[in-house]
Amino acid sequence: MSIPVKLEVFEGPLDLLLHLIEKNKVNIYDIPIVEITEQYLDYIKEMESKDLEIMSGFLVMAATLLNIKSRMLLPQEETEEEEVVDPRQELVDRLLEYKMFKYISEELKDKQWDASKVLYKPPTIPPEISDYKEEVKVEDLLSDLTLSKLHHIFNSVVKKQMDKIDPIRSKFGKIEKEEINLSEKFLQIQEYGIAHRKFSFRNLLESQHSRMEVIVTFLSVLELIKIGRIRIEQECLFDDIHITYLADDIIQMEEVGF
Amino acid sequence: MEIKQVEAQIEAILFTLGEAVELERIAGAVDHDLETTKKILHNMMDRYSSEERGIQLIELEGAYQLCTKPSMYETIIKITNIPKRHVLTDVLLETLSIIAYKQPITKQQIEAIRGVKSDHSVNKLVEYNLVQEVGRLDAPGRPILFGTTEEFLRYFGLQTLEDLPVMDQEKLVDFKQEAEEEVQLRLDI
Amino acid sequence: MEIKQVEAQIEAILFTLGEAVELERIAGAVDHDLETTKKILHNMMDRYSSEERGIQLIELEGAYQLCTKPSMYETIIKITNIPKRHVLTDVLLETLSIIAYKQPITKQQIEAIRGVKSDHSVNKLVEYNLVQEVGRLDAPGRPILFGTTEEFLRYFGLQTLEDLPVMDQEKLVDFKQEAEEEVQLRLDI
Repeated sequence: MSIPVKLEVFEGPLDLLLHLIEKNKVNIYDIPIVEITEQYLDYIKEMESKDLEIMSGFLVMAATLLNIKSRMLLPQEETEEEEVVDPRQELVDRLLEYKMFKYISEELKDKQWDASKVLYKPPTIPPEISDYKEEVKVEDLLSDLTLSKLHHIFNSVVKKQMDKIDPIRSKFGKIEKEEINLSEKFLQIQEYGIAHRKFSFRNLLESQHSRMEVIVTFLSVLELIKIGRIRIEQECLFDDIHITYLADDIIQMEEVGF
Repeated sequence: MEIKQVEAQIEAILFTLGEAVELERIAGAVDHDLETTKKILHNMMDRYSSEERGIQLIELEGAYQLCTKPSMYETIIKITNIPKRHVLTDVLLETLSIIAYKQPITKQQIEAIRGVKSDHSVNKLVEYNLVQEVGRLDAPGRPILFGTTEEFLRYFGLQTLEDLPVMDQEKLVDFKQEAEEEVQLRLDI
Repeated sequence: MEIKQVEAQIEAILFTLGEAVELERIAGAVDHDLETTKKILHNMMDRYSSEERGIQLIELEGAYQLCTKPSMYETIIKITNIPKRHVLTDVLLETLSIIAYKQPITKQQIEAIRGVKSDHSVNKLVEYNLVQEVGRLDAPGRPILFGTTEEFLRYFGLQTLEDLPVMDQEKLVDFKQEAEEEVQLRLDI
């Protein structure tokens, strides 16, 4: 299939498709899908459009044609009751609708020409009349509004709003950013250690306010064990852990490279 | 060309231009000499005035113009004063109901409920004197708070805002449940 | 009051206002019921068109307006410059005809029919006052619904939307036949 040197400009993918069908002089209901698809792809290749949006529209149509083509190549599945639908049917419907509007717009174009010969006169209202500004009376404005109607309107607004809320997701808690300072916690535990000397690990964790704090506290305890500032004892598995603070001073986190 | 046809042309010219048009220009357009054109114009003037017409043809120092007859003045005042029927559109009603029940409320809060920009509606309601500014919210930007007017209360024969029909809690619970059931239904599928 | 007098009043009103005036407003100004006023208006319309007048009375969806007769165009352009109308490209005409027939319609629905993005066309049509927003669809995002304006009717010389060229099933059958004949033609060669 040879491509004309000068490509015509098409409104969109449907326009191009219509052109191809008309050029091949075939019935719209009986599109030779294989041929048309090939010609269609050839055109797109020649278009070299830089506009992604325009191009994508044409590509979607090409994909649709290929899809129909492949469906037509596959053997039809036999069904007992269902009528076998021609894969081209949807495309045909769209094309016919599009063709119809092309026809109508041609008709409108003619009408536009006739109508342009009719001329109108600008308003010539004396200023003292046109300056008069009518007052809007509340009585007229609200003439058929009753309290119960207003109430009903509000109810439906609220209902509409409720419908918009996803009750499942809206039950999820909010994710809040917690500011837990690791070095502060590190110092706090040591201060607590100097003050109490021996204390319960369980109590220490339980006095924390959030999961994040518990984690930071646990990390700090591990670090203090590692640098030998505390000693821990546990008598049985799952028992509470007893912590003994060994040092007499407090060390900054930066000093231990924690 | 027939005289009638020329008269029609002159009428169309004067109608379109609206202003006074010099005899020379008219004559040129209808392709007749000044004498003939003037005669036609004067014939037209007579006819406009004798017939029961609302417009007349007047001469102003060699120029001609169409205008209404003085006797029509009363009617014209009447038409320009006949109020176009103002009605509250659904959008305005929706906004009004929100303001009535949630007042004092800011534009932003109204928009949050309606899901669309509401400047126009609120402004119209203020213009109609159904809604007014009632203060400012103590928040960044100090947004205006809106509420209903006395006019609004008077119209509905309400003493205070508390007399508005209540949106009961039960109803709210119902709405919530409905919404939840709908979602559940979708999830089950 | 005599009918002739009412006709004079209506003529004066329409002449002064220039624009299309709703039947209700006219009836209110001349103090007659809608039925009677409408009858008088239609009588006037007949008379304007049959006599050799340069102006005519047209109806636009229940509103009435005076304008020149198309046959006067040649004469009028001799005397005055008529502002050029916007040239509607084929793309705009295509979009406009979809809106005219499918109104109210959203941009997305227009795009589904045309197969291409239509923002630009719709915006241009709104700018030309041929198309306007007529509401919002009660669907997610509350998309804007578009419809045609009164100017649209004037622009195409239509009285009502019902005067739009019809595109019925018959026409579709014609199209089909045309196509078939074309195929036949080729086979014959």
